[in-house]
Amino acid sequence: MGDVILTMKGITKSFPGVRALDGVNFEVRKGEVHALMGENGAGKSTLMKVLTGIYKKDSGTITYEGKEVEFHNTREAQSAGIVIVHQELNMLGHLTVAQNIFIGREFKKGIRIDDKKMNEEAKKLFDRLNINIDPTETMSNLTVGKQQMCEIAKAISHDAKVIIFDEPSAALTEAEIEELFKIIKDLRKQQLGIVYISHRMDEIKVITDRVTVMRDGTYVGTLITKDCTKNDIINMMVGRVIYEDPKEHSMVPEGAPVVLKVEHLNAGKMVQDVSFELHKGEILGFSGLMGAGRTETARAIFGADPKESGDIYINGQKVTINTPEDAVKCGIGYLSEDRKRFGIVVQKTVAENSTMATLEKYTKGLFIDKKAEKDVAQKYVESLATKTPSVDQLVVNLSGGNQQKVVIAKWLVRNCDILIFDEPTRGIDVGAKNEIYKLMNKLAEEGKAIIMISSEMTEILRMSDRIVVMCEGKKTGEIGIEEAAQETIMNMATREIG
Amino acid sequence: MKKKVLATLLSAAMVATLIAGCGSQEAAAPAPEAPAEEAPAEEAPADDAAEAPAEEPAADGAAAGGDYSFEIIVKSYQSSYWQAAVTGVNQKAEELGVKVNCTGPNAESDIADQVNMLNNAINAAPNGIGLAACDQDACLDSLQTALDKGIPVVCFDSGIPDAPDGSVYATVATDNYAAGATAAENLYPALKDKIASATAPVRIGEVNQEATSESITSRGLGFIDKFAELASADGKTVAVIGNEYYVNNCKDKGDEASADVIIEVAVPAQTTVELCATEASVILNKADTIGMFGSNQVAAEGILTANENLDVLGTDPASSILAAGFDAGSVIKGAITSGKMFGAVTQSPLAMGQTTVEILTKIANGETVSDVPTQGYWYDSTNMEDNSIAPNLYD
Amino acid sequence: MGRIKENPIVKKLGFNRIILCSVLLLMYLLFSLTSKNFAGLPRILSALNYAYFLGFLSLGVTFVIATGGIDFSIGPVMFCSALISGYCLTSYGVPVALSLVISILVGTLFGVFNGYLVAYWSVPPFIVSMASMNIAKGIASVFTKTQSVSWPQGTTPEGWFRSLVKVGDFPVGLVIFLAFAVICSIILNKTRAGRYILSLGSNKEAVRLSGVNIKKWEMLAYIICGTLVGIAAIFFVAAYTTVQPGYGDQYNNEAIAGCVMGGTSMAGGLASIGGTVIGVFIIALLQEGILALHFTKDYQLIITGLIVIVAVYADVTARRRKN
Amino acid sequence: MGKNKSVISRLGGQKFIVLLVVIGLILFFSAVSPDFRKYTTVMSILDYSYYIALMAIGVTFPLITGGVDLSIGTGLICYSLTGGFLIVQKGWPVWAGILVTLLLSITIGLLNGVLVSVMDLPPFLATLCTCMITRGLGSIFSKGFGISWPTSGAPGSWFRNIFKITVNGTKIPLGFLWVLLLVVLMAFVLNHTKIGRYTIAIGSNKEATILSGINVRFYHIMAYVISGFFAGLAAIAYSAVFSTVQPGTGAGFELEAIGGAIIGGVSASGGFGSIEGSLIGVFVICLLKTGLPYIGLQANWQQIITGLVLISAVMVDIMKRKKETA
Repeated sequence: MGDVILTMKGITKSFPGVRALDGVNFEVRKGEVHALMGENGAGKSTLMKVLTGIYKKDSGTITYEGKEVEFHNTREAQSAGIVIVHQELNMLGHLTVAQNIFIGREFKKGIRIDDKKMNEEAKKLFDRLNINIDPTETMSNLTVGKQQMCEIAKAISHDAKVIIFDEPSAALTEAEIEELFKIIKDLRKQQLGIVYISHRMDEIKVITDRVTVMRDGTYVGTLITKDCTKNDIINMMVGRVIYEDPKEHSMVPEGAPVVLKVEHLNAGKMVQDVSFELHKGEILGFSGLMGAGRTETARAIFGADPKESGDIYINGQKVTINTPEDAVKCGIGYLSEDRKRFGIVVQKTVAENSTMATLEKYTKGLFIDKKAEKDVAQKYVESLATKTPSVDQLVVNLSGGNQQKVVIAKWLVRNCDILIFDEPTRGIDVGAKNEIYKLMNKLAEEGKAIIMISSEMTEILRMSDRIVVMCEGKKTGEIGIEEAAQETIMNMATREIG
Repeated sequence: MKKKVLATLLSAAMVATLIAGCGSQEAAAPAPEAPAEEAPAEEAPADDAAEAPAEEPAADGAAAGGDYSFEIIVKSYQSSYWQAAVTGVNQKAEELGVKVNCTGPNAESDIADQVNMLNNAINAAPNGIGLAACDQDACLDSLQTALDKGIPVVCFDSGIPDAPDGSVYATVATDNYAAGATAAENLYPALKDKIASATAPVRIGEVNQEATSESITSRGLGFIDKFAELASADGKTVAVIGNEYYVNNCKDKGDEASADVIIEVAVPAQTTVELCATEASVILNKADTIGMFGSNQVAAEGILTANENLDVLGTDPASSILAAGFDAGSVIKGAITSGKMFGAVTQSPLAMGQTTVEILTKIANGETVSDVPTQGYWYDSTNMEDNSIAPNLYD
Repeated sequence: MGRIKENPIVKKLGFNRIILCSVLLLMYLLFSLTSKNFAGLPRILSALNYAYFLGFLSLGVTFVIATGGIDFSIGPVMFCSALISGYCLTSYGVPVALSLVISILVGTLFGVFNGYLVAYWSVPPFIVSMASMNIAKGIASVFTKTQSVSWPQGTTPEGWFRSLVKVGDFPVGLVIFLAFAVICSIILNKTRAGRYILSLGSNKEAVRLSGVNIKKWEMLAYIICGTLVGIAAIFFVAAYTTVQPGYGDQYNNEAIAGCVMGGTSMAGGLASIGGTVIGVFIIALLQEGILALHFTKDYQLIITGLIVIVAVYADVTARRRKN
Repeated sequence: MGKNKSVISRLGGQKFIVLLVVIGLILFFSAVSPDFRKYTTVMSILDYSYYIALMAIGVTFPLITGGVDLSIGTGLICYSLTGGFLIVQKGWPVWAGILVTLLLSITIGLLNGVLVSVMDLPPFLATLCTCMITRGLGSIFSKGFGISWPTSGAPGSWFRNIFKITVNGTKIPLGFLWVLLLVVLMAFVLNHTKIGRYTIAIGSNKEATILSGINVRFYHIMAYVISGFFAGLAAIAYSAVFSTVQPGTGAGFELEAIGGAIIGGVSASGGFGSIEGSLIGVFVICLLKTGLPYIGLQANWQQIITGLVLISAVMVDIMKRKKETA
């Protein structure tokens, strides 16, 4: 660890009605990876936005390379060498990789943009990072992981001295995270200061040197990573202890009936000849790398995407599912990985979202029975402990975890027996995550059958009764929780198929 | 509600007052002699004006109409034809010292807009309304209202045959059928030899901007019928093809297969120059076309626009296609001077506008008036400077 | 300001709608003061004539915009409905009542056509309305043999349909229009159709993944629009008698403006029938007032444009502040 | 399948298909009507195409940003009326009139840009409003009257020669050359300059573009200024080709230009499109408008067929994409 390159002292920032940051301190040294942790809403992103000039601070000082500075926009911060790699990928899907990397500072020949030189420079960057990406490829054709690499390359190309990673691993698979860590370690060696924002405890332990924890807009403390335990950090974050231990054995009672059977399902390249069974009261984990075809399988089962062949049996009966409408009639509910896009209607209230899949039941004659609707929504708000002032609240105003609960309520109102949770805890903070886990366990106990797709190994190991592993559109393994270990699953997920 | 009724009564009273001819423009108070409950007097125009009737409004206008106000509604402002009419209206108004307010929709197809304007004009309670109706039927209800309120209406350019009795005091309009025939009468002699000597059928094109308004359709049919009549008199058979309306409503549509002369009628989808031009260029492009007729300014200009590319129009029947137009305007006048267009029929919108104001003033003065037919005059490069023609050739 | 907005009555009615209403009243006052003879029933009746058909168009297009779509064919389709039914009436001797039904049917058919292409074929609404605009004009013109059609006058026995607009000086049309507005409002806010139409305007994919047949509901929005356009045609001819083939597009913008002025979001998902009604009244009153002040219609277009800009800008900033 | 697809997509995907449609239409009309095969017909079609093509080139930019510009049609008429009014009624020299026409068009473009980019209004609405405003302004500037720019042969008619000159009695469609040059120029601007690059970036992901430190406001406004400026150029083309400019018209022109652009492959949701494609798309529309009369169809049938062809052109593309994703 080298000298201090960046110091933020007593940063305060208020929004109308909210004090988002209150006297926060933070420092970064050259050649360190400094984790910034805290639950959602703790103020991590706000702090970084103040640093990079997106927000203007109310008070406090920022000292960078020995001088007090204040950036007015990202551009100023960039040219000074402070670059942010965003949580939500900032890609311009229609442009090429090189065009994305050099957006805003294109090389020019006269008024013409010199794309050739940009491609060469991009290639050089990738070589430096040991990444193999074609700079002329259109961005939207890359996998999420590769897109992330491009973001990093972009950050480095700014001659960055401080790089901020905002939840870089959220969308990455384990293998891709490995690669990311390699790059980060490399950057650390080059004496860059790195800020690493993440929810994932295990990553923090692996990659960071120090951890600064924030809670409710205030600074809680800074620890040396190797001298503290996971629980120390978590305690600082939430003030209570959370254990993340793997499940020991299956909770499914012997002889539980098969509620869903999928045979030889085919749907494009991403779903090839997938077969599996799901029992009553079971949580079936779907593991695999990003792009292994898990979400595609779920969507094909649910009728959201067309399938080419394959049979689906529900409670032993063969069913035809061509649209989500058919699937819902068969008692299947699907909680998408991308709530904002596929899960909730943000401009509608909690009550209206809760009955979205069941509205015909809450229609009296021609009209919607708003009272019954509110009553049932209220019931699930209570039973799921959704934090909302009332069922008339617009969903857009809820936090991620509570939005997820509204989506769950939607399917519970429908009384679905089979629930597909696709990345149920993505973007949800630790406390809320735990609640979701509890809820899933409770649902399974009540006899619901659950498919859980997850890219987080700990989540898979903690929740599943049985695990299906997919790789490149094919099912490559199926193991009970008893035999499951990270290494075996990883092995299956990366298995080359002849 | 009470207030509205009162307001209605008040305005009715006001109208009555004004018509009674006291000449007071003060909107503030109804004249005492007109009790509020008095029904709008239908017989009002018959009432003798309090003011002495002017002998010759045209000669001695300033004395006559000092305080009259008239609403003039034209069909549109699209072509310079209407500009000339409005100029005529304004000239005369100034001369007579009356107030006029000219309005009109943007396009002749904006029928609803014009009805709104007419209703509005009626609500403004003028001494009279001059109306060039876009549509013969759409205004009938409003005319009834005008009649009920005792506001005299003078139609110009186009008549309204079904108007409620007594609402339209006079019509200042051209016999469009005859005007269309005039074009045929002048175009045919020039083409006569060519038609007579032709071995294969020849084609005459006609572009009409639409097939709905009375003035355009009458002109179109007038031309077709006259041309056919003249050709048959010379022993040629004639067939009419193209737009259904014109084909079905001309005197004899003939048989295309056996005809010596084919009259092809084109109507664009909308009354815009570029669509008229497209339709015209198709006909001009046909090898057997020898003559063209555009039945109003927009259509005639469409033909000229199409000719910009084709360059087939001229005045020599042997080597070019002869085109006849309708109305004037700088484009058509220029084309006639330069020999691109054979000739055109002009009306006298300027005089029409003047006459309309004159008649309205007469009515307000309590004089009896009658219809004034105006004429269509043929003009070509030879007579454009004539005293009888030149004043009618507006820009 | 903030306190006014929190007032329960204001909240219920919607702050923007109250402002719009005040604009409407102020405009009326202004015109009454500046133009003689403006105050009074005849002007109101004349403004209402314009408001009826425009109002039905606006109500219709509100449903389409609520789904996040757009319909540019409403004006031409209205003319097409009026022309086809009117031609049946005048040339084939079809009874008036039946002709009115035909008019609504034609509008509905176009709604089905538009809706089917948008919902089941995912053709962009913009292209669909452009195509159906051309088709509507063409069909109307072919059917009527390029003739304009004049509906019977009020004085004839067949003119009874005009009492839909007014009997004597009583504005029957207003009652009918408001009744339809109430029905539309109920459909939009209290039925499954409305719930799904608004929801799919906000987030189509989420609604689809809730197992809802979104195609059906999206198409329904266009069908409702078509039907209302068919009704608009009746009110158009009842007020203005004559329709001409090849036109009608001039009313698209005004209908959409009325709808948006009232707070319906172009992005879909948010719609207010009450707002639409007020918006339409503002446009109609403006049209009447501008004419009364001896300005041309051009000024009405400009002012309408400006009002929409202000209304939408206010909406946009209000929402931004909220977030 | 795989190989075929790559050939088509290398040739420009939808653009290529639409080009085939254009060629197909030309072949069909030529086969059916001998008059269509004449040189003069080509001239008429080109004459008719200039103003739509110019508008389409311009409107491609707002479309790629994910917006739209509905004001170009009525704007065209408004600019042309204003310029023409100054020339004809006020006796201004023609070049000054043209200058005013272009300046006015840029001003309205700027207004659109400010409404959309600075005031954050939905582009559809903002330009719908300016559409109404320009329609009104045009009539007010010209006092409601139609205006005829100087006719060919008259003094000051030199501007008509920009689009068409006569050499040895043959008309040369010079305008088409300009249109092609402008297409090349604007394709360069779109693909190889900052303005174009950021136009695509805004349409692709506006937030990300802002975060990249780009002055998005400026470039967003520029897209509308370009659109306005090309509407101004289209106004001059329209005045040069047609004799009289009528107030109150112009509504509907924008639909032809935008329709052409979308047929030519511009994505209705932004981020993707090409100038060449827009030009080809425009020719589908122009050919239908000018070609259908040649096969003896009355105007009303032309409209019906235009509508149906539009739908099918887009449906073919949709089916193709469905097949590809399946």
